[in-house]
Amino acid sequence: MSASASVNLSTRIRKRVSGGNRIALLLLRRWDARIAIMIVSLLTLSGVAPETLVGPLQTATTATADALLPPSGTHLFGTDDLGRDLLNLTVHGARISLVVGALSAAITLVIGGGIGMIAGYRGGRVDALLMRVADTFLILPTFVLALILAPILRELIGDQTEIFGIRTTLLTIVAVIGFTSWSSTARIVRSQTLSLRERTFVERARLVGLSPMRIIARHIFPNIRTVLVANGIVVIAGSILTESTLSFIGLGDPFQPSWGTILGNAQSAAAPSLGAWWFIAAPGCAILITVVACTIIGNAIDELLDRDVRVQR
Amino acid sequence: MSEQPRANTSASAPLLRVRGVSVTYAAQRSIADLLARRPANGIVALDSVDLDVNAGEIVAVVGESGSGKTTLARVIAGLIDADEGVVEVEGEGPNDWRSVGMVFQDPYETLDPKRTLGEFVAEGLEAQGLPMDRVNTSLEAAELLPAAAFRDRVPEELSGGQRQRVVIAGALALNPKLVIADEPVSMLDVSMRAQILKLIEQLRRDQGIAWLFITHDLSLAWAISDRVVVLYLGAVVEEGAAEQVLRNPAHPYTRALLAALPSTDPGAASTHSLAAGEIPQGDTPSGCRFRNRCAHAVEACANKRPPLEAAPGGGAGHRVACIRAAELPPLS
Amino acid sequence: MSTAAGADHVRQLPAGADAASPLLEISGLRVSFTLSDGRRLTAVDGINLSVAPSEAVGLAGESGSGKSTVVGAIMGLLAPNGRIDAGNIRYRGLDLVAKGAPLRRTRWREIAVVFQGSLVALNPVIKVRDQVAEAIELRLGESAEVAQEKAKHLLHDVGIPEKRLNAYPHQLSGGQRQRAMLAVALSCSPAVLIGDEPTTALDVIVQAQILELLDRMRQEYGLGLILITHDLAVIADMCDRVAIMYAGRIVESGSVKEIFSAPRHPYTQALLGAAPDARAGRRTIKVLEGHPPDLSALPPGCHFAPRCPLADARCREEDPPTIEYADRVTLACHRYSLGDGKPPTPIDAPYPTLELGKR
Amino acid sequence: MKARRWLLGRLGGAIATILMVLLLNFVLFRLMPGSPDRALARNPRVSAAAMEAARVRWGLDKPIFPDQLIAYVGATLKGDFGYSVKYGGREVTSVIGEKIGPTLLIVGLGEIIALAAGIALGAWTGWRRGRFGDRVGTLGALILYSMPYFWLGMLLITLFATTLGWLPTSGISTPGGPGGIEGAIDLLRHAALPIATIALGLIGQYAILLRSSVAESLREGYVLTARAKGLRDERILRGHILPNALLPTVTLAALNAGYVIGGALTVEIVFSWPGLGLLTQEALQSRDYPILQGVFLLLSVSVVMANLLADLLYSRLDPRVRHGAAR
Repeated sequence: MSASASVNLSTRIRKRVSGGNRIALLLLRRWDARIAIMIVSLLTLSGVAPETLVGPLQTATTATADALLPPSGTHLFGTDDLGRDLLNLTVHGARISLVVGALSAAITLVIGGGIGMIAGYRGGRVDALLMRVADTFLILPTFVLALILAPILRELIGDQTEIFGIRTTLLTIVAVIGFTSWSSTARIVRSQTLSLRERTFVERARLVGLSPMRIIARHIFPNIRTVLVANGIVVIAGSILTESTLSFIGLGDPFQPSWGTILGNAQSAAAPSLGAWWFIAAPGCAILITVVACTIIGNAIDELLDRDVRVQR
Repeated sequence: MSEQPRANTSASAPLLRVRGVSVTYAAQRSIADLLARRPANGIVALDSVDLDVNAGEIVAVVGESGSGKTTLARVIAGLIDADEGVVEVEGEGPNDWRSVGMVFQDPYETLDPKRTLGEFVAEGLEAQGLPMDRVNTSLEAAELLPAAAFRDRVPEELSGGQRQRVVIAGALALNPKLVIADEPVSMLDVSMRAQILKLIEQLRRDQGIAWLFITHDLSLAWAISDRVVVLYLGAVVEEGAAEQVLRNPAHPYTRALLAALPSTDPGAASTHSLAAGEIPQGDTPSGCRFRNRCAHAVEACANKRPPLEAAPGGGAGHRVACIRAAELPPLS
Repeated sequence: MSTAAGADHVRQLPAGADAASPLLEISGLRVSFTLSDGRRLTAVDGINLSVAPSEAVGLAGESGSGKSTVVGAIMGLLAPNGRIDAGNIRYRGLDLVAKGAPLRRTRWREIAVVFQGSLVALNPVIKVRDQVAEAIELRLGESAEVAQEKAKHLLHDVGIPEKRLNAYPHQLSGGQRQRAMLAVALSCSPAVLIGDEPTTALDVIVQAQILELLDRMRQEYGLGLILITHDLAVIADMCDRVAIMYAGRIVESGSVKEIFSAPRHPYTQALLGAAPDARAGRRTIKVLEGHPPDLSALPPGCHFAPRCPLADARCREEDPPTIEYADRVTLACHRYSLGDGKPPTPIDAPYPTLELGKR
Repeated sequence: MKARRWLLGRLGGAIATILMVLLLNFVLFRLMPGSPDRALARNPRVSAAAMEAARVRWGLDKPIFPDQLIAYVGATLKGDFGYSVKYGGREVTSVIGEKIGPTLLIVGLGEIIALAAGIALGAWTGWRRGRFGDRVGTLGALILYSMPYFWLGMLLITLFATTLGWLPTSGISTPGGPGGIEGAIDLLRHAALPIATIALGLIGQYAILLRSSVAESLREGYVLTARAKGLRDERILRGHILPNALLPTVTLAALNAGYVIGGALTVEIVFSWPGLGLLTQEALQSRDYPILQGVFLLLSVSVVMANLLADLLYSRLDPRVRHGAAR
């Protein structure tokens, strides 16, 4: 096969791949995105099967080591003030942080995406009202709102029950983050919907008699799907940050520690003034790496999307 | 497609009948405006426009940007409701989609990048509950051959000219008697234009489809249409057979358009601007809306809007809205 | 008052320039771009072009023919992935391509540009008067007051009303913005003005106004004008000479009179016949099939061969040589040869034609 | 004229937002476990007479809607936020009042430093986009942006206070320390790390935003014109790109106010800095809802005001907004 023929074939294959998949392919070509995807996969793995990696979660009673040991051969990340192995805690923390991050991002996307599409497509008063509410949430110190909401919600629900093996304490946090962080997603989706609504293909669909629901399903949603994915990944990063902050303050579940909870323990144990840097380092780096990786993936999708749109126009 | 093209001189009612259509775009009002009871002063896009298109006829609507030509196209297509006036196709209201099709300016924007060409053409059929076998015949009629090969392709693989053919196929699927084409070739490369123009003429000849051809290009309007309607600031200032309007323009605005038209003919005189300034953006001038830019304007021009009357020395159907039309000096 | 900074101003040439040399001369210019996948694309392939004082030269071609790349090369504004591979651009004998070229001195002071779409070419948050004054102050080293005064004169000269002197770009109409852009271009009294599709976004009456203004400025300031456009009619209206570009090469060039009355290259014939012409009373259009080629995958031989009704095997294999059959009249087509020194007889390429408006 | 209309619209929006905050606060208040008087009853220092007065003032004997809502809004507008549970029945306003100063000090200085540094870093990386310096700078900005404030604070304490011993670990002043100028220096030494934490946490965000708007501006036609004019790079950046690219940063700086405050709260906890953050944590632990509501209301209103201010500034900076052209 001649060189030009094979180039031809590869372009044809590339063209057959639909938008979202092509973005995924392009993503794998960027080295920064590749590293980020590897990191997130590793974290997901440790979140799925922490026991096989580091054994069961250590508690105050099952801890065997001395308190506040610096990193060594036996305790790679050192131990905390109760003698628990920090590697064990950090790996187990991944599950809580990731689950809370993913669930609250899901809530955010459903609320924000739904409101954004309705506001953008309907326009007029519905749009004005919904965006007024969204703006309020965008401006307000939602973290402070979350701080107040979390204990109130917890007292209303009670924190002793479990749903699908997740304690309600965590579900409260998920609900609070989802409820307070949907507005920027709604804004993005609305502006996308608004510009799609003005595009000629939507106008033509109206002209030939397609119903609004069908237009949203056929033309609007497919065209914002990738934007939603990009935004969703960035939202996961934001949710993990918010979760860690809430847990740090002590609103997390002490029986299912997340990275924020561990850092909260470090603060109560005065780790910084004791110079116990390892107590702070492991969980903090876990948060940092996760957030950086998610942001890189989200931004890379966004950039590719942007270029994709530019090339097509 | 056994339908024969009808003679446009028939005494029967026109295919498209537009009477007294006016559209005002309301300026956005904030809550503060409502509280202060400020009146909504809008922008007049169309001001009592009359227009006929007969079966099998190509009528060109000519105007600069801001003349209201795109608004007119949308009103006729039913995408915008007129504030006043009547739009009828074969005596029915504007929602009779099956007899009016539309071709848009930008073929890159008209096709959804996420859908195949077959899905695009089928969209209208599906919405109207028509049989799907028209997809192939429409693609073939738009000279996208073999049709089966195009159905599963996505817009990205097509050139601008091919895309515009697909858009035309999408309009043809609904078996229209009239297609509104809003600047259908202005985004295309010079080499693609001829192909699309050829297709438009072919469809008129073979299927008797009438076209309302919206354009800013006077030469193109003159060449492709039977009749030309000149629009300025939302009102018809001159209309008539293409040849008459271009050879013997009766309105100062039409004359200015013609004088400004550059030509590749080495013998043609060079262009010059007969009109001052640009289409005003805000308020429409009182009386004749062109008077602020017109070299022939007199005081009386400000008094009332000049009616559309038979052009002095013009042929049948040549009408002009200018009180000084009879006194204009001959065009050099 | 019209020549505030105009023709009577004694031009101080930049060091190394020579008043006896041609004003602007491009020879054998080749520009290529590196694509993201590593391939190279030749956008401009060995073109020659020159302009003399007070002369207007048109450079015509479809989108993607490489005409805007020529502007980038002259001004030293090629995108970072672009590179001049070969050829010369000389301003009064001063080489603008050589390493360490004095581009910074010739830009705007000697060669200025009016870009297409002045809504984006003008800075939205700066008053147009300041945008005119900026180059006078920074490039000519005038004081702020002098620069402002000159800017006022220039804006008046291009027809911006007095009350609009302190306007921001968005407060001007499309035609006024293009006038303001012209004032910005003339601010340092350049010797060469390049118009890169300067009227493309305008309506026809406003286009005529701007073209009239450009023509007046060319005469008043003795400018060498290079007009880049896809609209041959604008060139016919404005220019003395014309060069037709296709896929990075100039296929035919010469005086407007000669080329437009007897086009020889099949592509020129197609372009001239592609649109109906109401002024000339011509409804027949030539149908040029196919698309302009992808510059990263150019056909061998004559790039136009795949669309040319006259093409034969040789056209598809060999590059056509450029012949110069009269002074500065060139043609690159295998169908024509120099012969006995007389201008070759035009051959009508048998394009399918379409007679519009025939029932 | 059009610009005034635009500003009136913004003012209306701000008022609507504040009303929504009041409504939210009211609903939260009612959602609270137990009714407000029971919350009061938990406080032994409130007398029966004061409680009865509160019941009447809050209209607890009347229906929730609309009477109680009106009563609540009326009381709030009069500056009556109720009484703190933890702080021995003191008025919420007075408790909050004495904590505002320290918070303003670190948030204000932190924000100013972050804006200056973020703009410099963003302009530099945006101008050099795609090059090595940009990649390093952007990664640095992204890392700063991704660090939780409290973690950053803990790291700074471990390094600069505990290990190097340069600065105090916590608090606002040395107990029994000197007054006067030395006292001010002591205060600054204590404030240095909290300010640095807030500044570092914010720099990343401003730098990333400004980088993207500078990089976007580089594609604009007016930059091409400026280059063609033969202007020097520095002049193009300062004279043409920044005036356009800074506009979104102004908006973000204001929009962010709420987010910054959230971060600042945890910084105060880490440094035991006696401001609103520490107060909030104490209130959370002791279920002191009136204080929490007061803090939320105060912060919300100031954030809304900050946004209004940004809109005013925006309308001064961008002539298109000033003249009411489309944004």
